[in-house]
Amino acid sequence: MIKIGLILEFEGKNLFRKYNIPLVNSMLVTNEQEAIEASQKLGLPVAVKAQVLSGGRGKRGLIKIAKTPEEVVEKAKEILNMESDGRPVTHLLIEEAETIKQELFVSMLFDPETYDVKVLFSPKGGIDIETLAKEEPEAIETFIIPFGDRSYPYYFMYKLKERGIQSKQVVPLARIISTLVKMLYDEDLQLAEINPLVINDKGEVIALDSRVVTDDDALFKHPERKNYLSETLRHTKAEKEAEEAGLSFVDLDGDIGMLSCGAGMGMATADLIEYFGGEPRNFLDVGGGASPEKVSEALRIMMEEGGLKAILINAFGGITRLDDVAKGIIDAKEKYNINIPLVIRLTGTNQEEGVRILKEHGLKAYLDMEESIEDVVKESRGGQN
Amino acid sequence: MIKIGLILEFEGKNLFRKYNIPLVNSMLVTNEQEAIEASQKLGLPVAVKAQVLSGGRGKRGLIKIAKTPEEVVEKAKEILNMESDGRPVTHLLIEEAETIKQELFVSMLFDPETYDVKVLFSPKGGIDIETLAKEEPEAIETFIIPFGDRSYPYYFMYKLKERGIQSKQVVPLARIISTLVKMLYDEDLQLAEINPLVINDKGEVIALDSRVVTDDDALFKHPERKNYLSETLRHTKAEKEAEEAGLSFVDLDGDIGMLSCGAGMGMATADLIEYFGGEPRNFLDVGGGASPEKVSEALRIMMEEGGLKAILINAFGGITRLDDVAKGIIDAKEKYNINIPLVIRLTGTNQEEGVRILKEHGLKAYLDMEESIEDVVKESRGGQN
Amino acid sequence: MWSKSQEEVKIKMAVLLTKDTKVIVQGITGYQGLFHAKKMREYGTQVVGGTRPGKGGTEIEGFKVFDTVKEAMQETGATASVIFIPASGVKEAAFEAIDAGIELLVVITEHVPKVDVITIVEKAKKHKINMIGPNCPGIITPGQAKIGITPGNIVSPGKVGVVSRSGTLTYEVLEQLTKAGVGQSTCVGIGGDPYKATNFIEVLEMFEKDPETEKIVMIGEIGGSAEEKAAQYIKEHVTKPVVGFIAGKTAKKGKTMGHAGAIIQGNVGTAKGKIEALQSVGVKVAERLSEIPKLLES
Amino acid sequence: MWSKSQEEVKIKMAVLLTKDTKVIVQGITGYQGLFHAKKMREYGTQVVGGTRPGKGGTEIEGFKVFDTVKEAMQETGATASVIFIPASGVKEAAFEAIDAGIELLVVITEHVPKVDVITIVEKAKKHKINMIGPNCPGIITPGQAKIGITPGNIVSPGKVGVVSRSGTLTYEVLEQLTKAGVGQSTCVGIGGDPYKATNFIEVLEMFEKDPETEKIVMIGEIGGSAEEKAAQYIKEHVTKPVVGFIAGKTAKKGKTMGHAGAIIQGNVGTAKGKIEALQSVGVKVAERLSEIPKLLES
Repeated sequence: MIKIGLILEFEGKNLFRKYNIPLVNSMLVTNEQEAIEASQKLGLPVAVKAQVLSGGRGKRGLIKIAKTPEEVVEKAKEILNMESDGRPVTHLLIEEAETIKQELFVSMLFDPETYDVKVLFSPKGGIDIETLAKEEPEAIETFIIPFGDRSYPYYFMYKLKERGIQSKQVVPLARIISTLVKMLYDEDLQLAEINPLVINDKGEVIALDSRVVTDDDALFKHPERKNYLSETLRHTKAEKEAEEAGLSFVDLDGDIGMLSCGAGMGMATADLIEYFGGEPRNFLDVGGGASPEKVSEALRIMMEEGGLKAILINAFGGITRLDDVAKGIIDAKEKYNINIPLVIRLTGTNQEEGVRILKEHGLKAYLDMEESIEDVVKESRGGQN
Repeated sequence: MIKIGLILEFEGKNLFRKYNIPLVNSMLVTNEQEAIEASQKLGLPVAVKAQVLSGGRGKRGLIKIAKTPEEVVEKAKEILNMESDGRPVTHLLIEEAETIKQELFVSMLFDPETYDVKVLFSPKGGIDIETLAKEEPEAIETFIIPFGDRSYPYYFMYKLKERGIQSKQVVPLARIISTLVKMLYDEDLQLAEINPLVINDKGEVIALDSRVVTDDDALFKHPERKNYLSETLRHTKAEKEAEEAGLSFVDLDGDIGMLSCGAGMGMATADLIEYFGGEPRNFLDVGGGASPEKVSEALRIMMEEGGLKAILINAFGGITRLDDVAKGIIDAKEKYNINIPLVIRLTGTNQEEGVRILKEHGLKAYLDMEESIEDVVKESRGGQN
Repeated sequence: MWSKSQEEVKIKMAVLLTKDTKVIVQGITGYQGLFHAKKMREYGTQVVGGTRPGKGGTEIEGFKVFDTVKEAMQETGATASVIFIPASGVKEAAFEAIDAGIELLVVITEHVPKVDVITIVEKAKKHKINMIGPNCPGIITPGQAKIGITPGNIVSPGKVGVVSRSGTLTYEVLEQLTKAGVGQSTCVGIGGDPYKATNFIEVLEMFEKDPETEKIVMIGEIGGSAEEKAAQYIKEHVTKPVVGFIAGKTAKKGKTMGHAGAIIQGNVGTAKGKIEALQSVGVKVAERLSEIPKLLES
Repeated sequence: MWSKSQEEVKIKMAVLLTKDTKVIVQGITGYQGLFHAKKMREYGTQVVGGTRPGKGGTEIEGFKVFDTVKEAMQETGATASVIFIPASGVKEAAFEAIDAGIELLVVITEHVPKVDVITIVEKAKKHKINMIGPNCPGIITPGQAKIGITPGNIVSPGKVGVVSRSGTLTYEVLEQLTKAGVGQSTCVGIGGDPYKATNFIEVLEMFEKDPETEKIVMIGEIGGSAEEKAAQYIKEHVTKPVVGFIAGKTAKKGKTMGHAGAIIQGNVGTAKGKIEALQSVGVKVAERLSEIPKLLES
């Protein structure tokens, strides 16, 4: 299962461009030479913007303005030497610098409770929107669009005019907001946000940033997203491999490897490991209905990632067949060098067959979850309580 | 106003391909050499199909099967030497020949009375569908999909199964039909038709032809259609020029040029010309709200097309301003060599100003339509009744 | 004095257009929109303003300009709107007017995509508003008001209701009637597109019920089956005399829209078929437009 | 003997699932579909057939295969359907079942696009059908029948209603209850997706009204605000004792979905917040799953 979710600024802007949301010109570069060339084509001054997933780039020095060719080189170099989310910055967006008269904020998602589209809008945009939400909540307006209503710009024109936005800006603004609503549906987005959405010195309304969260479950409708740079940036090697194998990999800090089927069970297992005094190192969820190959691959990735003192396999078979899980374990044990304690717990669909397979290969299977967890915590401490 | 309407087989199939309607492989070629190369890539036997707008290609020898490379050259040559719709055949589609077990027919459009999508389906497709409709109307089924219903394949599965179509074919068939319904909306089609829709020897359902009528009024949503080959094939030079000028040009057989605003008025004018014993040569509709430039251009095109003994300009100004019409006439008279009688009739919006402008330039304007038509018919006979 | 049922009818007809109807123009700052806003005002129509998103609060040639239809309606009390907007913007403009609660919507614009037209008409039906068009000359109530582009100088008040599928041909008929001293109660140009909001039948029904209308003129043309359906309706529901005219008698047989078009529509659509259908239900059909006034007298 | 109002309630609960419910499997020829169709049949569920378009008229492992849901319902009298179809086909399959008039629809498939889920749920609501899922283990009525993937060997009939957002965790709870001798009336796995057809509140309402259910177990996890809303509902409407469990107490604070996500959802979503919300309305919250049977007794 490929996980993309949040995409990079330039990827979000490419989506915006497809829907004619107004943007300033920009170019993606990976080194100073390209940055200089881009700034020559775009014209100075330019903004040099790190393409990273975490927010607050301005504060963290990941966005800088360059007014001369020398500054372009200097700022590009500076930013390319920085890190974000534990990785070096590899891509910059060189963008025409805008003269900003006002910064606005717009963000929207499907409300999980009502399924309506919930649109947040504020005439006070910029970097501190979460602070604003706390300190001046009345500065943020909420518009509700009932599910399925393909909203038109005039709807938002009414709303915005009621909030005192000027005639001149109300038209492009309303068009941008209604376009974003359309994009939620047609592009399968979980979140579409522009902050800041700026009014420049010519009175034009322009999307200066993008924050777009895609729905990974809809990848089959948008296969081009598999090639997004954000996809490769997001993951460690193990996460990437897990993804390719259709697994979910969560990095933690301890020394017990955890393999389970289902996220809820995984969380409860982690809770119990901590309850019994252990520390989970990672959590590999093979999901429902995992094949032997998937289980084996999960164990390979876990071993390669290293840092483990013991592994717990906690499988409760619903859609998953425990004979498949057992076969996967045996396969991994034979192929990869699993030299640490392997604590296995199997209950559910085809449990007897699973236990039998393990037994044939000299492996014991717990039936009780707490017993198995107590055991793996003990093993992680070298067999001592 | 560009008029495309009905598009060529290969253009329709390109649309089908975008929606995954099953097709056999094919290549577009313009000479025998390309035809040979295409047949080598596709594998023999192939069908050699003239890309022309009129139907009944099989009967007219515009589709031929070639089993050997020699036959490919021969058939391609033959067809490229033929004519259709008064033009030489310039493009061929070379297509893998299919082994046909059964020919079906499906066609659909928005019903102008109810706005529902009306789907016609017959298990007896092939070239004689209009004959079938007359002689065996019960062989054609009609399915009605209420407007706005985005029909799903299962809907047509129910319908087709009720008509005794086998399980195996019912699935691809229902998928094709529901896809065509979707295309009517999303591609702004006025008609989507596949005849024959064939079941081949492997039991696969394949669209062997396409007949697609596009909505020219929706060109702004589908700008790529401006480059369709069908667009260039459809028109004479005069029609093409008229189109580019935003005019509607209709070729007739007589010797009186007719320029009017509005199709209904044009038809009624033609009726009256014939009533008074004249013969309209063509009919140029400048539409509503024509500018002076449009009127002038219309007269230029009409003169260039030639064959006229007199011209009637019958303008009733509603949205059209008659001063604009008058200015256009004067402009054309000054620029182009209009050496035949020009009978003008103006009534409606800004009539006085229009008449005044004509008078200033020595031109008379009728106010009564019948009088003007009687006059132009007389002029077309050299001034004699 | 009107009986109660006649009174109701009178109100219904008034829904379409009287001198008291307040009208706004969507697209009032455009070339056509402004030109015809002025023409409508000159004719006596209460054109109380118009819309042009982004120009709200300004004025143009004495017309107030609003950003949105809702604001225009709230500030002026308008109940009718006429759309003079390029085809690509018509769907949004019509949706806005319908959502804002307009009662009468006239769409003048031609070349609106057919799927858009159908979508608009379905929405108008759902909201039970009166919509005329697209691609139509609009409505004129002689001596009172006009919405649309029918020239004001060719009509005169009277008792003949005119309904027409053709634009310019309508003007011709109105002028011939006026010249012949035959006044008109209301003229509705329903538009020439195959898909449209109001067709012959709806207008025939209004004329039949309207006490101001004594006789009816109906202008059709080749293509489709609206005239044939109207004939059927006239047979069953219309007691007032109807005079008809069909344009396109000499038209070459056009290309059909493909097999489905031919099969669905059968042989309907020719001038001959339409004339026969109308004649068979007692409608007098004029061969030339100029015969219409005479046929109305007899 | 039941009073009348209890009788009505009994019927309502029976709508979900009894041994008499006839069930079809959409996607019955698939690996998972066939495997679980057999498991359901073994457990006693009346699995009367399934669908696989194109394979209508065949049989697989004793199950009749139909092309369409409508045919399957007509020929078998089925009123419930369970979907085992890849995510990309779920919307169409669910629409088909709803349009065919199914009364209970369970969607097991995970990773259904969110816009599709919302569209399906809206349609299900409009047609007033009971829908569970997607991405859920389904329903089991111990000793009678099951729809979905809950293992049959971990449940036993009794008086505790179980409702859970998590798949595998549900099984764990059921097994612990069964081992401890605590039988279950019905277990509904509502699924772990943020968007879903049935949430805690609807199931709590059923359990409150169901005479077979005396106590309730509710399994939640971090994220969203469904548990907080359920707490509010319990306070106002639930008189039966509720024992809760929340998974994810040690989870790192996840990345939010952006500012809107954070602002809209506020501080809800943490295990701590959920546990406190439940405790504040009298729900006993277990720290470990194994404590649940004991908490039910007290």
